[in-house]
Amino acid sequence: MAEINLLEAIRQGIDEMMAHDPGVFILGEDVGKRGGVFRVTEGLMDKYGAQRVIDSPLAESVIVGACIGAALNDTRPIAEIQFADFIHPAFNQIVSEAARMRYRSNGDWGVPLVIRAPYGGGIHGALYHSQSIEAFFAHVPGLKVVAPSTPYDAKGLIKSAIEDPDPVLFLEHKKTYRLIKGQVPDHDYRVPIGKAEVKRPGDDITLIAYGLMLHFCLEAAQVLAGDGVSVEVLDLRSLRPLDTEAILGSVRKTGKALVVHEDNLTGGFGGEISALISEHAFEHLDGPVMRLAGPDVPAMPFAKPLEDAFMPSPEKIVAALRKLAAY
Amino acid sequence: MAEINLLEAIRQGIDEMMAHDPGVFILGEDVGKRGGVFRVTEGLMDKYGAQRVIDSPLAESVIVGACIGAALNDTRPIAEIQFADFIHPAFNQIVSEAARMRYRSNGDWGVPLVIRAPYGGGIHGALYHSQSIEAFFAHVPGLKVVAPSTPYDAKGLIKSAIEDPDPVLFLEHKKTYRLIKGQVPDHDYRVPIGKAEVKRPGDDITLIAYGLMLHFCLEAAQVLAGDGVSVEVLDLRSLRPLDTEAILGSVRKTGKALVVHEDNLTGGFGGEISALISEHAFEHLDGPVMRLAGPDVPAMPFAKPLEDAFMPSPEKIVAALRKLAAY
Amino acid sequence: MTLSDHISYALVDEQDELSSDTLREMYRYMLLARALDERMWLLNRAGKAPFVISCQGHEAAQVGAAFALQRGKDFTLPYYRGLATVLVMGMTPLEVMLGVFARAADPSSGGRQMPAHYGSRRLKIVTQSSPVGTQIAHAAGIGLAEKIRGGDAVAWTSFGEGTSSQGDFHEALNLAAVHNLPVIFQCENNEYAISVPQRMQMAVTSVADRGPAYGMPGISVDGTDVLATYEVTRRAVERARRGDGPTLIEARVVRMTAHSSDDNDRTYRPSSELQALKQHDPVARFRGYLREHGILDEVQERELREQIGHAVNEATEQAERAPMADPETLLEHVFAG
Amino acid sequence: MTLSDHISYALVDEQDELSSDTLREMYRYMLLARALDERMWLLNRAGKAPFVISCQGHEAAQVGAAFALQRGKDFTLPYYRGLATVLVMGMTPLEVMLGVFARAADPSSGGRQMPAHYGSRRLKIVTQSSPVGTQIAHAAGIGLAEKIRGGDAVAWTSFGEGTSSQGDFHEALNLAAVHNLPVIFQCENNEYAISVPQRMQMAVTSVADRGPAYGMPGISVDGTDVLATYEVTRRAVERARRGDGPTLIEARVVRMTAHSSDDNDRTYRPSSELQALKQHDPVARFRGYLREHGILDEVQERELREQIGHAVNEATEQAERAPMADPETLLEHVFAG
Ligand SMILES: Cc1ncc(C[n+]2csc(CCOP(=O)(O)OP(=O)(O)O)c2C)c(N)n1
Ligand SMILES: Cc1ncc(C[n+]2csc(CCOP(=O)(O)OP(=O)(O)O)c2C)c(N)n1
Ligand SMILES: [Mg+2]
Ligand SMILES: [Mg+2]
Repeated sequence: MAEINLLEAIRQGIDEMMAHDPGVFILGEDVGKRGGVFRVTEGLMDKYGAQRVIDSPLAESVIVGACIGAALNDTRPIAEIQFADFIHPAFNQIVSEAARMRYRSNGDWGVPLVIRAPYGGGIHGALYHSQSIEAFFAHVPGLKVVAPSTPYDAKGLIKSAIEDPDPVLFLEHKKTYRLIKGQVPDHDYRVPIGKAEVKRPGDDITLIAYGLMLHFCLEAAQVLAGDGVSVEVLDLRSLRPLDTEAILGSVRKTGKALVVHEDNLTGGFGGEISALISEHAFEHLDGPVMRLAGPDVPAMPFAKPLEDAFMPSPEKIVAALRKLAAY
Repeated sequence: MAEINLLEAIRQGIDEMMAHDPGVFILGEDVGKRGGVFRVTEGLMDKYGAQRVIDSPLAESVIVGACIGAALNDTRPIAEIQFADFIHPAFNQIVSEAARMRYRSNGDWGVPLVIRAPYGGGIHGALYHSQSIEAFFAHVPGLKVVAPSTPYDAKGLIKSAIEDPDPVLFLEHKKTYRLIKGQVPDHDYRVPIGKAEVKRPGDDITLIAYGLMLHFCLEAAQVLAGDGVSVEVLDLRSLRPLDTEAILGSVRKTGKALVVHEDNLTGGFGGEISALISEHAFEHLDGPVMRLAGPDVPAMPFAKPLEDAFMPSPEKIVAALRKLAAY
Repeated sequence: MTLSDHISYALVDEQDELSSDTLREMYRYMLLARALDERMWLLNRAGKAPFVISCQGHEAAQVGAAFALQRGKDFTLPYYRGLATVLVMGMTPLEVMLGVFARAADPSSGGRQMPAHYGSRRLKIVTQSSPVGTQIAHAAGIGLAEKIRGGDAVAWTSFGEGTSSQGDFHEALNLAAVHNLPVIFQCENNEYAISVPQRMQMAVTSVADRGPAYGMPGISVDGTDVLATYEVTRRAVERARRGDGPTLIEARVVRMTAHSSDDNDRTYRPSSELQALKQHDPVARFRGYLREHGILDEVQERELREQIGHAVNEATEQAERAPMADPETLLEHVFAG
Repeated sequence: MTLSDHISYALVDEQDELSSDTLREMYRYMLLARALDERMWLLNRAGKAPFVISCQGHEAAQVGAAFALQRGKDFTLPYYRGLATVLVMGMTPLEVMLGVFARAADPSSGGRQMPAHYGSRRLKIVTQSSPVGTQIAHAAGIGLAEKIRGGDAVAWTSFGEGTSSQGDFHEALNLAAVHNLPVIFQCENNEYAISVPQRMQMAVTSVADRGPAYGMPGISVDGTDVLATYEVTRRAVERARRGDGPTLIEARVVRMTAHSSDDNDRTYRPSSELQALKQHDPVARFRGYLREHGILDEVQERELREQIGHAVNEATEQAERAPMADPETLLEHVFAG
């Protein structure tokens, strides 16, 4: 067991998979000599060579598109999108191609591809280096979407993602990279895609989140404990496939739910979770399913006061929880 | 008053705006001599010239991107995307650019742009000529999304869209083009963006839809009337801005709601509507908010039995309504 | 007996001088593609095939190119006009017809996709979508993987000249050039993208002009000449296998039909042009060549046509009788397992 | 008094032979850009400016080009290295510094965007985003609208050589060429895209090679030579105004700093290369030229530097004192009205 941060956990997971399978390779901007702008791939080019850690041209559509082709030719590509904000030029390749090849070929062809994308804000990244993109992609059948919040989960999930026979969008919250540390076992392990985890058990309210927000939720739950309210914090970890049973099971127990995400409220993934709960756990509800999310503005501004105003925070979560507890 | 189909209504609306404002022009694939693959722009090139009805190269990103630029230079472009399925290469231009220019320039620049996109299935269009794309775009702050279901609304909304100072994604359900006919007044009029309309009043259940599904809902409501159940059918018409008050007002009255869309269920726009209702009308609910939608498969197959299995139908809506009525 | 039994795999190799047998075999594929294509239109007009899209006029470009590839080894990523391509690569008339009728046994998609969206993992024909140009990037990626894995297979992809306007064309050719990938980009230039003529699509006269801009050879060839297309492709394949990198080939062809069965090209093509199309028929041209050079006599021609007619009939009948997919299968194959 | 008061708008016109006044004015803009840029780095190191991205090494390319444009008439769509561009087009040091400090009065974005995302409707500097290359399409569209409306303004856009790999570059240049649009595409080639060297970005030696592939002139110019860049741009502007269409200009420049304040280029640039950078300093080069030709003497130079130093100080102080945006404004300007 060693304590490492989330970034190191991802790097370790990739490193171990590359050591184990010569078909695993990385394609992305600045992933080679520079080791990625966040240093996730640092040292990997030295270790595995420029043939397997490839600095791509500045062109996201072909980063993903070429990785799709490579996946069809018996390799296990990892495409790095430098910032999640810059995944949009590759939207067509992801949605129309990667996610559909298995279905459209009636199971003949599959695309074992991982797309890594650092997302999220609170890092002074402004409108185009802070975005949450999960709602766009968690809507796409044929694509898996994961968003770990701890080093343990990150390492276990990146390994599962690389082994997965289908395309996985692997979302890494930038602010958690160095902020979140945790124990990671020395032995080989996996965290399964599609399984949520209760990160803090509780009885009165179910609090649902992923990524950075999970940590804010844990802080808020701690505060509510002081109020005598027992909050269960559920870490989704995977958004697609979504662990519906874990969500419904918890809400059936607590009777109340708050979903938190950083992404814009309207049309965000919180709507799906809320809809699932009210459709399948209606009789267990003691109050409205509530959502706390980024406001409906195009993105997160640079100026600190505006960025702060955008971000959900432990304080805002506490306020929402108190409102729900009082319901 | 004349009875015309939905396609003709859109063409009329565009034609009248082009006659009135020399800054209105059309850019898209096959929009000129061919008059569009669906014939929406038929005759407009003869009338307004090849300078204002422009056959673009086969490149969606620059169709939208160039229209953005043109909008910044004092014109009113209409970008035609041949099939909504092919809007994805332009995703970056729409989401990162058109929708954000006003916000990111702190109100200095605006993008008066209309993007027309024929969407939806049931027309034997298979995986890539049948898609519903509204969930992707209705999540984007800074973008307006409309989806009319009748010729009257279509004409009134396309004119509002062309006059709007901000980007509007104008979704035209392909199956309604020639199928849906209706009275359209001879005089100049507008339908405001952001306003839903009750297309059939009722007391027991609120049935919410748009586009083709609205018509299936009207059929289903008629059947339920025979059961003695009074269904109110709400046509959203605009998905963004969403007429939250109309939705909540109806549900507060009926106490039950079913949302129908053709797009895939998970992460679809129905989730947003459901979440809004359970958050803001919880105390009025007499049953779970339900959703009926396309299944979670990458898209709608070509083979008729599979296409039929995918499509929501009046029968499926009737079954869901009966279930909800019995709750 | 289906026609595929006649296919001599050995014929598809890299020899320089093509034997008479090979030349006749090339012709047979062109005839077969034409016959299947014409049958599809008949089925469409008869209300039995809701959608048809043609390779008529592209046969020489496709057969010539495909004969320079190695079946079972090289990857092909054809576009929707690639009927002749997939036939040479091993798809049978029955398999094609199962797609036309969207039957459950359609090897490309089980009837999920529109006809002409070919694919077969066994034959290394990569599953194809409708959004144009995406496959160009996949071809580059297949080449990249081949390089990483140390193999010497080639990825061959085709697309129209309209599609060369897509960003994916640019990004993929650039990547392939930077890494010297074993990829052949065949642009089948028929001068129209549905109704949009080439002069509204680009300000250059040849798509091949773009090769050098990426640092790769750009070669324009008369794509109605099967032997010329074969020869330029053969050289490109050699180059790619040697590790010398990609080639862009523009095959100048004609689109002898409307864009698809949903189109009416009389609304945008001058009638003089429509009338002149037959003069560029690649099948007639190659027949002329073979007759002139004494490689094909009337008897052989008649036999070939009979054989093909029979095969097309049989494939059509068998495919028509085949069952549609069970609606229950709608939810299958979203993910593996 | 701010520096902008000194700007003589008349100097920015289309004359062939540049007067000594104009040459000194060009130099002044280069010096000013450099001084502001250096100040930003100081502010960054002092913890006052969280993010800085430089135009150092690009000044000549930008000033030369911008002097060929007409302020208030032509549109510019610069990228994040466009500090010298926006200064010539009329942005003041104070306005720039308000952006560096992300203040409410920042004319580009009110502090919403990162610094160096310039924009001003008044000055026809189009609001810019971070995803690279999107502005190339906007420039084509501005040219298209200009053609439709019958005007003779020009759209000028800049981007790096890395960005030329994006699909939007291809699609936009192609459209501009097909319609002969009045657009100038300036690629500022500094041989790096963050850490990725040109040879990993493209297999050609010059981005200008791509012009002819679209049917437009592609011109490579020494972008550390302000007069050379001015001259090629002047000709491109003339061509565009005449209705003869777009031009692609590659300005060969050097990136004298790390990519941005978040980067460390010693991890990927050989130290010999880092040391050699100063030899290509466009500001020093132009000073040498002016001194050699007796256009600028030591006294004038000192005065100029003092003036600029004063202006930069004043702009910095004023900007630093300016208020941040009120959090209440977060929700404003999503839509008009
Ligand atoms: C991204 C995308 N946009 C639009 C279409 C609609 N479409 C199908 S084929 C076609 C024209 C293709 O022209 P070209 O590439 O020249 O090929 P050709 O059909 O002439 O062989 C168009 C516009 C599409 N399939 N994909
Ligand atoms: C679409 C997109 N992908 C990635 C990035 C991250 N990024 C910012 S600048 C840059 C390199 C740009 O290189 P170049 O175009 O050569 O311009 P330079 O900075 O060298 O002037 C990258 C990769 C981005 N901003 N946008
Ligand atoms: Mg064509
Ligand atoms: Mg560069």
